[in-house]
Amino acid sequence: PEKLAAFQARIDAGEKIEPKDWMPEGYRKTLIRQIGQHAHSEIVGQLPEGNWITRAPTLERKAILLAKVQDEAGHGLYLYCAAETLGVSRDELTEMLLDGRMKYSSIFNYPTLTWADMGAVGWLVDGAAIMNQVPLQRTSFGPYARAMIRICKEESFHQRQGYDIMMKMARGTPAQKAMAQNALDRFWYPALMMFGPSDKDSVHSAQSMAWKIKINTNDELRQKFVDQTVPQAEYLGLTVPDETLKWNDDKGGYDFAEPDWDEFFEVIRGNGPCNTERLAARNRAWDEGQWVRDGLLAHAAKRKHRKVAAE
Amino acid sequence: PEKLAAFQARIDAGEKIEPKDWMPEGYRKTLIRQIGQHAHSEIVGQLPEGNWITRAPTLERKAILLAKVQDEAGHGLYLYCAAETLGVSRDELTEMLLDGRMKYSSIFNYPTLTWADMGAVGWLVDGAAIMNQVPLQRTSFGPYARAMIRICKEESFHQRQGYDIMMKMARGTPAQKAMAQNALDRFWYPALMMFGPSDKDSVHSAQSMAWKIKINTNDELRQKFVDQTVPQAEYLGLTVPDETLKWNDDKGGYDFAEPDWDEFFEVIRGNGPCNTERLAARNRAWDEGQWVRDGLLAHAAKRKHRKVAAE
Amino acid sequence: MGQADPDPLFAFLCRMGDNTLVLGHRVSEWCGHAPVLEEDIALANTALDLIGQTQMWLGHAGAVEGKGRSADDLAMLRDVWDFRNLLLVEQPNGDFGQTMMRQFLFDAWHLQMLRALTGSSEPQVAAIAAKSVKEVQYHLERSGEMVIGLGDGTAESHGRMQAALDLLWPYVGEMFQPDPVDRAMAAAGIAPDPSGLRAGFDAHVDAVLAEATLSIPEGGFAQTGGKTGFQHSEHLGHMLTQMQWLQRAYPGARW
Amino acid sequence: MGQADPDPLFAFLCRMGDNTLVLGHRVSEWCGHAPVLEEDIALANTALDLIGQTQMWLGHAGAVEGKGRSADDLAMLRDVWDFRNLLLVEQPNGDFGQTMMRQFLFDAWHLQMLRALTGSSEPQVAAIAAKSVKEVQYHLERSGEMVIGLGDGTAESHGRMQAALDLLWPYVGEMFQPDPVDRAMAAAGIAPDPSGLRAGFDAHVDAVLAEATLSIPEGGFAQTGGKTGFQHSEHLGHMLTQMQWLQRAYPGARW
Repeated sequence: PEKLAAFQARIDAGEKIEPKDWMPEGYRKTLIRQIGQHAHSEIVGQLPEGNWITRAPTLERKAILLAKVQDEAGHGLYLYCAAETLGVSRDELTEMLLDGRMKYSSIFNYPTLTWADMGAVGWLVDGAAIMNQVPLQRTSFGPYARAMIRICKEESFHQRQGYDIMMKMARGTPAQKAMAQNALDRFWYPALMMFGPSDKDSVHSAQSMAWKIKINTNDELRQKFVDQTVPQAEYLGLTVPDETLKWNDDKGGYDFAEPDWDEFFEVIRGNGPCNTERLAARNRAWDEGQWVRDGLLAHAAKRKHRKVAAE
Repeated sequence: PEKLAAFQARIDAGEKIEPKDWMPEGYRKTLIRQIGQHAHSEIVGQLPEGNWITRAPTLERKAILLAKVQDEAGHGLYLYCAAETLGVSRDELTEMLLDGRMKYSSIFNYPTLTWADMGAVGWLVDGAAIMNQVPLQRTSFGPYARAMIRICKEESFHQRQGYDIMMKMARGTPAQKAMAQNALDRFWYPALMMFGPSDKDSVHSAQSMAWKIKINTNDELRQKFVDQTVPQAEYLGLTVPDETLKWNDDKGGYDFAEPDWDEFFEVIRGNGPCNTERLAARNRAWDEGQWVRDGLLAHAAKRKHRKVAAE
Repeated sequence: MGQADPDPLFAFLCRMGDNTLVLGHRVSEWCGHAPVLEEDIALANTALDLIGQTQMWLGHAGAVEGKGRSADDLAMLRDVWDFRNLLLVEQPNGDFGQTMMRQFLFDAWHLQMLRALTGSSEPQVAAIAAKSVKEVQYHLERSGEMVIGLGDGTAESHGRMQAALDLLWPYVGEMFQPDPVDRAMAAAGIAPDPSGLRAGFDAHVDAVLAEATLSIPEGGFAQTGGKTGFQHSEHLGHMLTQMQWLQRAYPGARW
Repeated sequence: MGQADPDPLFAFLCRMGDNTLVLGHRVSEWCGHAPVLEEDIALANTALDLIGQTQMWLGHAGAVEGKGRSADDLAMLRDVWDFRNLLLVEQPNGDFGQTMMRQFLFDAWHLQMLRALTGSSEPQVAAIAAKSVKEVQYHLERSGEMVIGLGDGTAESHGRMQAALDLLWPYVGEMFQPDPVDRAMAAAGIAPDPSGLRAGFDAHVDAVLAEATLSIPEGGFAQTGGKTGFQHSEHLGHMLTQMQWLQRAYPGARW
């Protein structure tokens, strides 16, 4: 209890908690869950965009998209490292992803159906992700905060690339413009869901905020996202698929329709359009890679043994 | 020896040998090899054309091609049945195909690279096949002769369809015409190889001809094929890729260049462009179908058992 | 693009034709790779029937639309969002059992639908349905027998068939969910309200699955978005890259 | 179409660019599916290098041709018979071991080739080679390490790597067989006679395979037809349906 108070005091004073520092079990567990889910989201998040790498329309677009997906793998790597400082291994976390004990962001259970989706994912999904992540650069756990700083820098680059794709599409041929609108129609509400249910329905929130693992409420961030995104859509000449959307002078922000939270909970339960495929793809990669990991380990052991024998 | 003379006398008299009749072991073995190879050729022959079913340019073309490949499977079926009357099972023959003990026509080890190849295969490959098969309608073994009658009827239909594709291409856009010429360039010599090496180099020939398992020499058939095909190519406005090709008034046929027999023997040895893939595809189909065959057999046994129990 | 289908008859005809087009394509992918020779032949038969039905449905769709588009134009020159097929039929083949289960679930719906359409107030729809219904009756018999044979076969075949059913069951609900297009068709007497087909479907499917010793998974969640075109699966776009290749690469050529 | 390549320099540049284009595409197919996260990243790196090299080679090819075709035009709007890549690089990925073996065999040739090209009489060729050679040096180190690690790993990994070597070895010969294009390049001092690269290739490959405890299969048969364009494998056409889809479906659009 004394330790706990001292711990809270450090957090309140804005100090960073480091891996070797004492921390309450709840703090550790919550962080493992949160960082792990975030890492898994980066890994699974490779799939919807990876789906278009082999169909990218130009060499340059292919290179940009490939580099972006590669960055996501890199983010996964930093985050697994940050989680490992809390005493859980990457392989343990991976197994929890693969057998469904741990989750990843619901957005990656939606399909990418046209090239415009590469724009929409960058613009809306990365946009929402940044909105979530920027405050986490100030999170109380040192390795997590530092990972977020690095990640945010790259994410905002990705978001600009996504917006650039949307721009090219929205200013392109009628078919391209239609594709862009179609992508916005499909990704708008799933992007709003990325902030999680309204805070009144959200578990864990209060404690996480006290621990500075969570900095803003879900509704604050969602509002901020809408306020930022609607003018961008207008600039593109695209229509946000929400007939109730309206500027509200009093609150200095937009009024907008809630996403369909039933759909959100179905996706979380495993009933999103692509849940089965995403997990199957990751499981296949893992299972079919077993012999590779085993082979490389065996070789490393042989090499070590030979070296020892030679000494 | 008396039996042998009587057997040869029946053949010379143009009688058909039927499965229950006595026959020399050599006759039986040669027929099993020949009919088996022919059956295997129909089965493996599904693959090069099957390669374009999912890319057929119109619904009608897709239906025609699918029906054709289906006919080939049907031919395989008749021929396996004919071979089974000689005391070898379809499964035994299949295993000999899959482990490389039995061969199939070398032509199917060439790739199909454009839609025009669907034309070239029908026109040249089926054309050469018919040339080989028409005389076999008069072969001495009854079930084989009857199978060939049925098959020849369908093959000549296929050949006309192939020629029709070539015609559409040769009279089409410049790109289509170029595709047609390219297909002829690639398939001409492999089609000539389908008649086998010159008779002077061909084993088994004399005995097979005495037995009326083989009716014409390889060179006779090849000459006939060239004489029939060259005017068809001219009609299409395509150039046979043989600079030495020339009408010879004395022999009343064309002089033409021999195919590269070294290439032929390499293909037979397993070094054709697609040998590995073709056998791998058939092996995969067989191996992955094991559970299906087992399941259906088990169900049939259960059903029989239940019926018996109920009686 | 997607939601607004201004002409419900055109949309309905595309739904029928896209189902047979896409499933026919999937089935044709097996060509030369089936577990037994007889199955290669049978699968080709099914695919051929479905392609023939596609020519009728999409041909009529083009005529109804009145913009001069042929069945081939509709098949080969629309992109994903304009397709109106059920999500079920665009699912990948998987193993032979998965292909057969997909076929069985589709056939069971298809037969109910076609039977109802033989009484359509639109003569051409009734005529196409009448031509198709016997073929599909046969498809259903065959796919049902396969589901039974493999479901009630070995432990392995049973396991695979149950896995196929678990995987594909969430795509069943979409067949019976009415939407504005369906309501317009029902109001005009052109097509039945799809929800009315469920009882017949369930009766047949339950009986076959029982004989196959297979259990329908719990939870009634239904994946949707195929027949409205709002959200197909990622598989359809990959299929189109193959199916439409030649027409896209050589526009205007005749084959 | 196929055999007659009127401008040998254009043909040579297409060979270089098509190799990197096609292999880069194949490697990019792994994205998100590699056996370890680090490998996902490493494969993406290799693919990125190869795409970058493609832009240079095909960009220069278009300039040399002088018909206003860009690197993208050449990549996205030619059909199979106009591709000039080695058969090796269009072979499917297979398992991770097969991908690594293909990479290793290609890298070993590629490095020899690029080193020679740094001394090309054509300044632009020399410049592209100079930019690429360091990347490829690194590719070869990596793929060689993988071949050794997996060849000399477990019994299973050894078996898979030997199978990959047996499968791919017949595609090695094509890299070193000179043809009229090569002879014209050699005569002009633009590129080396490829047969001269074999000794360096063999020395490196033999050493790595020995350390990997793998044996080169007997029989010197070489599959050919890729770099001349006479006869590619069936795999290339399927790759193009994906790679070229958008440019074919929406001609003239800008992305």
